[in-house]
Amino acid sequence: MRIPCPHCGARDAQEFAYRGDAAPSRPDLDSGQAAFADYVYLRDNPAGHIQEYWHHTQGCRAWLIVTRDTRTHAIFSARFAGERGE
Amino acid sequence: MSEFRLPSGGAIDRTKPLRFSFDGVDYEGFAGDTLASALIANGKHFVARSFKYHRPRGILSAGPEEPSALITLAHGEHEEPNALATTTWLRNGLTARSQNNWPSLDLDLMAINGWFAPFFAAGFYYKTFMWPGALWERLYEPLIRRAAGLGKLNAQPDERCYDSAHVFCDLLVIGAGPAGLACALAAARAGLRVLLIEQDRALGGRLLSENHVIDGAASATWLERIEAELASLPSVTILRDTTLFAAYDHGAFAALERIEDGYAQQRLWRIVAKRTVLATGAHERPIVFGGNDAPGVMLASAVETYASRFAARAGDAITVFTTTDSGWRAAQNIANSGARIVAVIDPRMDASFDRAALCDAMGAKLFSGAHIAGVRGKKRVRAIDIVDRSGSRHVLRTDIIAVSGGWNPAIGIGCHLGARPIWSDAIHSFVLPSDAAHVSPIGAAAGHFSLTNALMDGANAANLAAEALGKTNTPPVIFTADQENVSVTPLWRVKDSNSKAFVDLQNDVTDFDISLAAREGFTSVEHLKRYTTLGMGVDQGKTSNVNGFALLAEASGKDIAEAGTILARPPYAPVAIGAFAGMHRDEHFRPTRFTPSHEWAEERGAVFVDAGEWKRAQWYPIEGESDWLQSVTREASAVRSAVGICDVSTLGKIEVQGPDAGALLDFVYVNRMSNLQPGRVRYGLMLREDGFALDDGSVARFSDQHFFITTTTANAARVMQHLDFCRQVLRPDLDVSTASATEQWAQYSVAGPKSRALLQRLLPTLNISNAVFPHMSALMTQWRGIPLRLYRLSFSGELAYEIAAPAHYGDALMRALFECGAEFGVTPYGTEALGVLRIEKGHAAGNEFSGQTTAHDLGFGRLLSLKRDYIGRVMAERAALTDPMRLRLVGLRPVDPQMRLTSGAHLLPIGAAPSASVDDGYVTSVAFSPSLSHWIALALVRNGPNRLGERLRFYDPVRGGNGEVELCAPVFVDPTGERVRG
Amino acid sequence: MVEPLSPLLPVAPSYSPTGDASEICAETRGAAIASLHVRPDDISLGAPLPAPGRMTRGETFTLISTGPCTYFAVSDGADPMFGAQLAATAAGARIADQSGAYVLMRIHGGQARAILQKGVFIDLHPDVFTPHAAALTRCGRISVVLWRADEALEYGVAVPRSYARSFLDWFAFACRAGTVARRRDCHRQRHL
Amino acid sequence: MRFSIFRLAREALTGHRGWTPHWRDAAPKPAYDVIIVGGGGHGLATAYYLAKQYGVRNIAVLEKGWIGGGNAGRNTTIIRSNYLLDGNIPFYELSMKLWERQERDLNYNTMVSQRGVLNLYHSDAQRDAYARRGNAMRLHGVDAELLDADGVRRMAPFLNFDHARFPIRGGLLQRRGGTARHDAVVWGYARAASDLGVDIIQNCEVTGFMRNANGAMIGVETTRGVISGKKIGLSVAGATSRVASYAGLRLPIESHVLQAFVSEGLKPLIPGVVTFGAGHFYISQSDKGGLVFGGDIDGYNSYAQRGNLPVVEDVCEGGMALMPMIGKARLLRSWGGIMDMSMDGSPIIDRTPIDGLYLNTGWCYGGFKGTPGAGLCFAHLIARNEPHEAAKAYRLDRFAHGYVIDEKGQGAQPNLH
Repeated sequence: MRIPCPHCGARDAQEFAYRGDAAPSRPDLDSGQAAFADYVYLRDNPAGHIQEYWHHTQGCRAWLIVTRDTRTHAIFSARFAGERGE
Repeated sequence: MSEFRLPSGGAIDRTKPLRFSFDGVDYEGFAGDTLASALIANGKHFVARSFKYHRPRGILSAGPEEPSALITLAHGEHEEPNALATTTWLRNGLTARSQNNWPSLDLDLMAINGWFAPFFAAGFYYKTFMWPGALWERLYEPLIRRAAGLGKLNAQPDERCYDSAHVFCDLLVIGAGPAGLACALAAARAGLRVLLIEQDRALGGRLLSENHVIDGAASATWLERIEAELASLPSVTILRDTTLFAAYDHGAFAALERIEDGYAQQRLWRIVAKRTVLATGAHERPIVFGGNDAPGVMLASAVETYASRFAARAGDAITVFTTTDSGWRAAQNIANSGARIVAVIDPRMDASFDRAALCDAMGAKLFSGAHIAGVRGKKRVRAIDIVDRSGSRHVLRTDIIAVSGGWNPAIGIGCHLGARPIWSDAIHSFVLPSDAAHVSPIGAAAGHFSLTNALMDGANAANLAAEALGKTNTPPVIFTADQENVSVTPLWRVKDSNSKAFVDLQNDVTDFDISLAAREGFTSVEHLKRYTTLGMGVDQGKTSNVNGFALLAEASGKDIAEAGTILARPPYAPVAIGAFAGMHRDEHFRPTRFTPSHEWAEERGAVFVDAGEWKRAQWYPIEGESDWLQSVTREASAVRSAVGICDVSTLGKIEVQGPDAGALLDFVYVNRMSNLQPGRVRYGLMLREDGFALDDGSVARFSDQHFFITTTTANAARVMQHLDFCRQVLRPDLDVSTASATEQWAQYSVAGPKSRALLQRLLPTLNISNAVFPHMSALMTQWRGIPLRLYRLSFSGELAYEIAAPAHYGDALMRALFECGAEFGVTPYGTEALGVLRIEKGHAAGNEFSGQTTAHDLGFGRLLSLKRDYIGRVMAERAALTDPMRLRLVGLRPVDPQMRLTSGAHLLPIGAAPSASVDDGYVTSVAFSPSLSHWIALALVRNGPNRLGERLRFYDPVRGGNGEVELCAPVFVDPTGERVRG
Repeated sequence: MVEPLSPLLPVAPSYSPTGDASEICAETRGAAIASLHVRPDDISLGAPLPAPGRMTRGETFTLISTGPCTYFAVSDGADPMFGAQLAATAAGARIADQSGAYVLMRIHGGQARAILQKGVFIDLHPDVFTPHAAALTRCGRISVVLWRADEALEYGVAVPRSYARSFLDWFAFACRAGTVARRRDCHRQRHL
Repeated sequence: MRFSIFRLAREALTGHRGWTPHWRDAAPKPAYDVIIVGGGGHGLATAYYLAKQYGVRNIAVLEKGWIGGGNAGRNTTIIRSNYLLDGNIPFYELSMKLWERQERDLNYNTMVSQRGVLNLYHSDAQRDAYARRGNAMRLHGVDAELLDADGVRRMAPFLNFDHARFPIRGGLLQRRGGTARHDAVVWGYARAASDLGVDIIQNCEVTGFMRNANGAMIGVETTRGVISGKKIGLSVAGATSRVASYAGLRLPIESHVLQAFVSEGLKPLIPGVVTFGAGHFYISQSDKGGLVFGGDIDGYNSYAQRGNLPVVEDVCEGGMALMPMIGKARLLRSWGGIMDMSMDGSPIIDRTPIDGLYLNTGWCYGGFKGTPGAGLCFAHLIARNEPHEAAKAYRLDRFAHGYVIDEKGQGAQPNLH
């Protein structure tokens, strides 16, 4: 598997650490336990396109959001997870 | 010269004779031979016994699809089982043995299985051996296991060396037959970086055994020309003796190169290609008829290859049994190379060419519309029973049956990413669907069997690739070749066979087994495969699957397209497990990390322990000490009484810088860090987002915008990743940066009542008095011109410091510390003493931070800030995580001071019968306390902190431990913490 | 003044498969390294900031791109206070001295690329990994910073100090296991 | 028809003409009392126990392809009950006891072979962790022995004791652990269930659910038409999230691919099951002679039933580090199964918020060894509408409330379990 790192170029997936679905966003402190439980434990787990976190651990150390098809592993895009391109 | 060696011709080097032995008999062959061709040249066909019935087996093919000729190669005491005679190049002194027989190949008593063949029908073992149950492991299974298996692997470590390498290319061409060569050449001319991979040692594929005219020249001449040009092009890499065995995601592939003369015997290639062409050709398929497994029954193309490429006659009187036009071409070629064809049997009534004339030319009998109903001869074909078009039977003496039942495109690689093959009525076999996007099949692999089509496909594929990659400046290449007939009329099985007819020769699957499986409801191809083991041998059904599925379709009344086929899975051909490991074995399984003081510790005679990839000094035995406990106790006592030094460089270290550094740390630690004063240090606890404890460490603040944090050795990488995530993903609003400093700083703990005096000796001008540099302080200074960092913090409960220098000066610093400490009786201590000291102080460490414990469990509940958001805050507040009845940290002391405690023991109410229902917790860490002169422990106990003083049963049945312990506060030394502030 | 210690001293400061100096992986002593976090809008460092995957030369040091807004500064001299001084000159940049964290190696000789390509899964073809190219990647199982300083097919490698011995182990194995060039038409792999 | 050696002998002499299909390939009826979605080992076992133990007669098992085509046929066939936590041990021990009588229960030789499962340890900390586990097992009445290095050497002299990066210090042994023939387990349950009247319907994919006004389940929509059913049990590892989404459920699972491998057939070499403690590698040898081995999941979400090279290398490195003799053995075939990786590494057998919809998922790699137990407990849950005693910890709401069963202590990060 080759992950197209926006900073380093296409690299073998071995250089990366995987975190999973990037769709859930961390709730505010006051949104309560239920909201956090959803965030921490529940996943759409789609069979198809997913946006997911990869960390270029053995490269530029950037967290990426990669768009990939979980049925074919085809990758459509990869961008920096941080808004400021960091 | 060997009896069956043709006087002339072939690609063997007759000037280089090679000696080899098979089953102890010596033979001679030539350079360029395979073991199979050399055996055939010596008239040796019976080389193996079959898997189940131990029937005599010969050599069916001339390539990697071989199901029968599996042998064991011996290199001294090291043996390689299940090698294919057909792909093993002959070496001088090569020693091969037959396998799966006892006592010998010729007289195999296991052949008795053959007599019980009716009993051993497909799936028989699911229906018996069930009673009595106890006999399965003791009797039935051992018998089955001994009978099963092919070769024997001895317990010697694999001594071979496996290399590995990476390679990138624009166009990967798999297979160097006519199609692959045409494609590689055209692509290279167009300026592409081409990687051409061929499993054979020679390029050319079928051209190595056949004669054609290409671009007006003899195919052999054309082949030389192409090879020369490819070799001259720097943008082309050719890997011979290399099998591409797997396709992976995003243009990645894996191939295995066999190396004859290298330090390494094999090399694993990891390949990344922009485009890939599948030019793997096709495998000829046998015909299913009675006795079709006897030595002497061979694929027509194989007999042809042995005759023309290896100048080896398969036999004296060869019969060709073909349902294909290619079978006829093979017959002519065999005859032309000097072997004798006695008959051609073609079930088809007619063909597009004059078969009678061809037979006359060969001096062979023609049996049109006929078939073979039986074979006479067990260990070698002696004669055959022919049923002619009128139904009358003839017996014909013959010693070789050259069979051609059609061609199966070699599309395995094309299925590795999930593309399901589809049936083609045009070629009566399976081809790749168009959605097998990662490879483009060409030539025979695409079911285009004529040479002209193969060459055309090659050139076209190259042009497409060039266009796709923006190299369109060169004119397309065109090759032309002679026309040939390629029609096939399959005969899936001979119905009136008079003996067992085999579909899968390696696993002894017969046409009967397949109809039986269908009768028992195993009508999906996957069920058939699993129930009969069809195609599950080392050949992976290359010669058997299509016949098998055709017979299943017949038996279950479907058509083949509907019955379908299985998905080939990697590897395309078996690959030595060692090849995947490469150098990462034995001591090199994983890298080894050394601390900056490693050499120094070695000089001190330290015993080292693995901490992840790190080697850490565990203890430093001295003269006269007989066991580790003695050394560890001495080291720990030295710290309590004087001063000791321990290398803690393996701690994770991270520089956190920027205006929002404090804010980031407030977000990742449960306790606030932003209000930490510069020059001060604070203990910090991190949670996972699910509220459980993640890691702990110290946080030092050097300036307004500069923090420095440590993590445990085990969690260094995970915490760094966690910080990156919090910084980049969760809080991109914060202006802060992190840099790992784990490798940068050699860090030593200097602990004990005399530690200040020692450091003062090292840094005379620095004021580190208690007033100026109290507990939990940090400073930056210099020592002999190098940067130095000093922290006052304690893991041992003693007056203690951690001193850090850049790693390349770590050795010098360690030596200097010991010079300065000599007069204070400074003692090096290792990780064991470190553990003893922290357990005496009740500090939670790895055993307590198990990932299953919460801040409350570990006694850190009070740290949890209620004022702000931080990772894990909300989930940590759940009742289940704060329930006092959870297992929580306490200390243990044995009621009998002589008793030794062990970690992992459980704790039960005294007097209760041992059972999970009364389990009260377990011991996490133990130590022999030098201060108390008895064993102590930390434990996680149900509602522990509220049960101090209670006694529990210490229960360690797996180690025979048993006794009584008393629950106590997890601080055994200096509970008020005076020393640390002294 | 204190003497720095090479972590390779116990094994060998360098490895040469052929025994002569033509094929070699040798430690480059006497350089200082610092990691920098610099925003494009921050003040310059006396050397132009390299683009991703590139390196640039300043007056006294080389800058290597290591990630978004992060760089390595590799100085020509071995000043123990390099990091601190850099911090003084480049206000706004966040700097951590890493001189102790890495061992610098130079891999050169006819097989340098072929040997290195066995370990790294990035394309080292001279037209792809061009002069002044740099990459953070893994070699064998070890994270490294890899660069090509000039036209020559030789490479600079920064290896985390604690891994230096294992890296040399890997290099020695890669050499011993035979370079990828053996038979007649395979040696062209170097130009692939 | 009863299987026995006598029957086999009789058939052998009469050309095996008397054998009939092992199970009926049924066509869907309009309605069933219970519909089990998923014709894998778990689904078929559930149907069998529903019919056998709980007297439910009108049962359908719906399989989208061919039975046993999912993880039941894509695993390393290991059976064991050497777990650490109270939530898990009773369940896996129940399952182990069912394995031990499976052949007689099913009259089908599933080749349950108790040749032992040996987990190696390589450090003091690992030894103590295994002691904690072994003691927990003993407290639950499960057999466990802690071996030192010599004990291991006596059992498996072929291991790498002398040149190891992480030397073997000993192991935790469960002698009752072992392997079983995975396909036979599927066919055995199918045959036994079929004989009890269960309809096994292949090539029948569920495409939606039918619910009444109160939202309760009343049936399923399938590629072979609408089938109504009072109770519907999902046992569709690898497709759970997708099928559950038809009912609007989001679950605490991710789908990950786990590769497994088999070597060419070899004469007996490895006695039982051995697992490496310093890397991801476990191995056993099948009765056919193939070395069956595996390691870690690939680590990224996938439904592709195939993995990539790095894990193959990682597994083989583990194998070579542990038993350098296997270097010459050839890897013959690899395959990938889609694991329902739960957020704490432990399974879920529970009701759902929807009336009449029951859930069996989250098996991570534990699915095969859990087959009989999951079948029995899921059957109990569906029949009685309350959890089986041995599976009462496998609640769906344990995540939200924090009662996780986290054997590895990795937290809500499925690819680390």
